[in-house]
Amino acid sequence: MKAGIVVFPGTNRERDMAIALRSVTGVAPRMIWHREIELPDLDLVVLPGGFSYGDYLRCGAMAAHAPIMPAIRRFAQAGGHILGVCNGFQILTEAQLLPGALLRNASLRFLSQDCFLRVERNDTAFTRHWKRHDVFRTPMAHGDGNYIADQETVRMLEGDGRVAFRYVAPDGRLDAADVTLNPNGSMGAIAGIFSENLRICGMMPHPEDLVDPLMGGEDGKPLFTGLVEALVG
Amino acid sequence: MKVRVTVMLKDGVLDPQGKAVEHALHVLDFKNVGDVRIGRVIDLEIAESDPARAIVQANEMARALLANLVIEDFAAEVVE
Amino acid sequence: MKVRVTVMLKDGVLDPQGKAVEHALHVLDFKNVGDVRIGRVIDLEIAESDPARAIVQANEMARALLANLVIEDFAAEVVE
Amino acid sequence: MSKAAQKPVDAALAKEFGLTAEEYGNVLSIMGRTPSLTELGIFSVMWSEHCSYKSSRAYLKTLPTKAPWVIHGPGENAGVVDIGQGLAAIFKMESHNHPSFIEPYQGAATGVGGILRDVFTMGARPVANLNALRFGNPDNPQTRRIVDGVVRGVGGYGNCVGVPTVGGEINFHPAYDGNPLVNAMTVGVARQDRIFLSAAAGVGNPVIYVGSKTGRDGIHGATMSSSEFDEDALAKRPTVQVGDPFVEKLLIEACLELMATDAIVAIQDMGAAGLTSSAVEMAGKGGVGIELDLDNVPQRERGMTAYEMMLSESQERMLIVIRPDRTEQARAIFEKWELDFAVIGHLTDTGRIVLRHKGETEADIPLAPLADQAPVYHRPTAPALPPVPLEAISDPVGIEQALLRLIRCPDLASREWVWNQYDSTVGGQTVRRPGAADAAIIQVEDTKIGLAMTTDCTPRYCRANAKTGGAQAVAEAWRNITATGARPLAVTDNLNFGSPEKPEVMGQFVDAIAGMGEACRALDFPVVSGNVSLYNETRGPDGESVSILPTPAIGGLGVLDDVSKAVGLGMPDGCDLFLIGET
Ligand SMILES: Nc1ncnc2c1ncn2[C@@H]1O[C@H](COP(=O)(O)OP(=O)(O)O)[C@@H](O)[C@H]1O
Repeated sequence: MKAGIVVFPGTNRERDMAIALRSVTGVAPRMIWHREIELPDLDLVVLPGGFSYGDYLRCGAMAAHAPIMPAIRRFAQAGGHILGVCNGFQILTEAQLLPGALLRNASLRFLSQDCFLRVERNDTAFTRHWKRHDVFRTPMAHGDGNYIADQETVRMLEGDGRVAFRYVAPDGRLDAADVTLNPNGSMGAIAGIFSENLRICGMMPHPEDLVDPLMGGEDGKPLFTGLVEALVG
Repeated sequence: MKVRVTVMLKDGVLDPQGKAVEHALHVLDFKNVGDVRIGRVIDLEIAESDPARAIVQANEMARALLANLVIEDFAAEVVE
Repeated sequence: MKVRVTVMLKDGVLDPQGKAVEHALHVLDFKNVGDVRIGRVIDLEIAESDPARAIVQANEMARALLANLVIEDFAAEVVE
Repeated sequence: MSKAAQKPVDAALAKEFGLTAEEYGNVLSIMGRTPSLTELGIFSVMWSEHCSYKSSRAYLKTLPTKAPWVIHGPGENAGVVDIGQGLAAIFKMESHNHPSFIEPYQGAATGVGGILRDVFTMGARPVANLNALRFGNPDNPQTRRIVDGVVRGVGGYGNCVGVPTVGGEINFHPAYDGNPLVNAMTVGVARQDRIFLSAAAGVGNPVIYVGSKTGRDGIHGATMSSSEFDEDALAKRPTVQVGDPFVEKLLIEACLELMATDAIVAIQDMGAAGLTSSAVEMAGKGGVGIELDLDNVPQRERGMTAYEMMLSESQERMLIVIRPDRTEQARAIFEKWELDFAVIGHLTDTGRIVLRHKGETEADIPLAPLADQAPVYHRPTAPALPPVPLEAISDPVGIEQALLRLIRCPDLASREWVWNQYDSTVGGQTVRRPGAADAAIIQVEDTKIGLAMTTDCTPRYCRANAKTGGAQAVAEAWRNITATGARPLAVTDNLNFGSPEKPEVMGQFVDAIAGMGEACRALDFPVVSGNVSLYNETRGPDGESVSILPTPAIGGLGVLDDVSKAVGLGMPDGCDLFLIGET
């Protein structure tokens, strides 16, 4: 799988993502500087986590206008696969490649902790190595992960099955009103969503930080092995 | 010319920060305070002598970057 | 009565946000923009019919909580 | 223009700048004339407690600093130890106590920024942050504000730069009510053949300024952090500096990119006393002279004077001496990262620092006497106060209730609320997060090497007996590292005490160092870097000056050759429990 990781000023989880991708593909992904205006030949573009432009103004707002973004838009239009994690998810919403927005966590605090995600469907490149409603553990680390969209958008996301992951209890129980289960206060406990063609996925938590037993487990790994299988075929 | 762009969350979008401040003001015994909403101001120095044109430019900047129209409204006014 | 408290960094205090936004606006080709400073607005609904008294109370709230006087200045005005 | 600029330079102004009559006499004899305002400012910050260690230097020298695995001990920006496979760990701890009382968020944030720079200045990629925090009585409403701001500030900066915060400690005691302690530690990793030092060399080599622009922030921060803290602090408020972790992140990447080449001769961050201390130290250590043209300093504000530029503590700035033929290569790197870059001077063979601004010579000071004749004090010491007598141990509540009470007490309660606000996993190398082991463990990327790290000190032990308390802090750090399976290597320290002009505080200081030294020697656990923070005092209700508890915070570092062998706290099922040592 030919993967590329986009690096903006202030991106800080590009190395984590590179390690995770390398561990499943055996090759180091391409690092793509935000000032490039063309993408190389890729199967997957990743927008990693971090604080692009310091998260100033709004998280992801300035990165969404970076010189590389038109190329990413073209890649998306051509049906390319894009994964946006944390700040990458925020950038995708600011660029309107995904609907909705991410507000300050309801607690108004940065939250760095493990959370549990329920896989809402497994017929996508991102989720094929899980079963539907599988629950997996993953670290999260963000101050602005509170997913919000207008009613119409939420209805569409739910109706079209575009919710990728939800925050749940370890046993899969869903309760969006419970802050211990839905720590940032997201609507419908939404932790990740898909684009209409299911080829763009944005999510707040960091599966890339849980792909090695030494770091506490491999719970995040199916995302990456699934992508390799789907995109290399 | 200085133009101030004020960006507020749209009505209906929950403003947890505003709620927290409201609560803190009550704790501090400011009983008269009702609803609190928090927003952002961006003061722009614009090299432009015509106020109307300055506002047009500020509006463009707001739509392009300063506000996220999915969740926010904005208003621009000349302040100096 | 609605009172708007505007909180800005004092002159001379580094405004990292403003600087980053200024840079981004230039990249977006808004060449006319000079200095950008970013602040906060807090809209307070105050149960008070006398504007002068509402302002006095808003000033007190600003000093007590809304502004960090070490690095910020504030101003209050009645908006509705 | 600053108010001070209009006053004549004389003994009275020198006193306002924190120089004693005798120190000012030395300035006059070194200069052979009345110094200019800028020159007086330079002497005042270089001879401040913060920069000159005038009360502590004589005692710090007694600490053991050597071991076969120590590559650089105290004297550089941070300590450097060998961790195997040609790699080195570079680490240090530093305080930002006084600023954190005035503005907790920015004080703590810029504290983290400062210690990060000390470490990446030497060529290391920072891989972990820790922090040691002491706050006042939890029932004091001020404490709540300060805890909240400090924790947000530590997280706000560390999370943004993308360095995981993996450990630390927190204590509460009324003695810290008006003077919290914020000690931040950074650990970085570098190749041993790519370690950068601060001694300038090569007459004619250009001196380069990179990072953020200079503003009027924090002028006289170094003297403030050394002078007794009281109500006047409020009047000094505008000296607060605001940090920009985004720029720091760019600075880390840009510096590391330049460091991968052989362009740099010497490099130093602009910390306390900014351009003054970095220029003076680099040239002084290298035994060369330095000439700066202040017109070229990137400035954020209009009309800055030479005095203001030299004393500014604007954050996120570095000074670099570079090979002349590499200047353009360096410029390209810093421009790529969208940072300011300016050639502001060059090295000379005069042994003097010369500053020019707008066609005038604003300062011309011989460097050797500025360093060599810096004051050293052997301040009077008095035996420590007798320990507070322990009450006879009674058991009024029963063991169960006693246990519950202990678990509830602020010094023992869970710190999860704190560490959950710190990104502890960024980097993808965190083997043991906060709460998972006695020391945090980070894997060195692309190797099997693990680094174990911890901060420790029990101030009330030190209050009871400073020598035993100092030794205990070292021993606890050593035990915490050992308990993970790591081999303890070395320590950094942050010696937080009250006013050294109080003989009993000076006594505590001297005793604590003696205890630390003894423990370090016994454990083969040398001190490779550190920081001293004195004058941690507040005015009590009746006007008397109250000192904090003696707080020699120890930051320990150890290495695991095979990080997969690391041991944590969690007890697997079906194990036996052993107690080792006498109870
Ligand atoms: N300020 C802090 N920042 C990050 N982690 C902290 C902080 N204070 C405490 N911790 C973490 O909380 C855990 C418990 O702390 P402490 O009670 O001091 O442990 P110990 O007594 O084992 O040294 C440790 O993992 C420690 O690293």
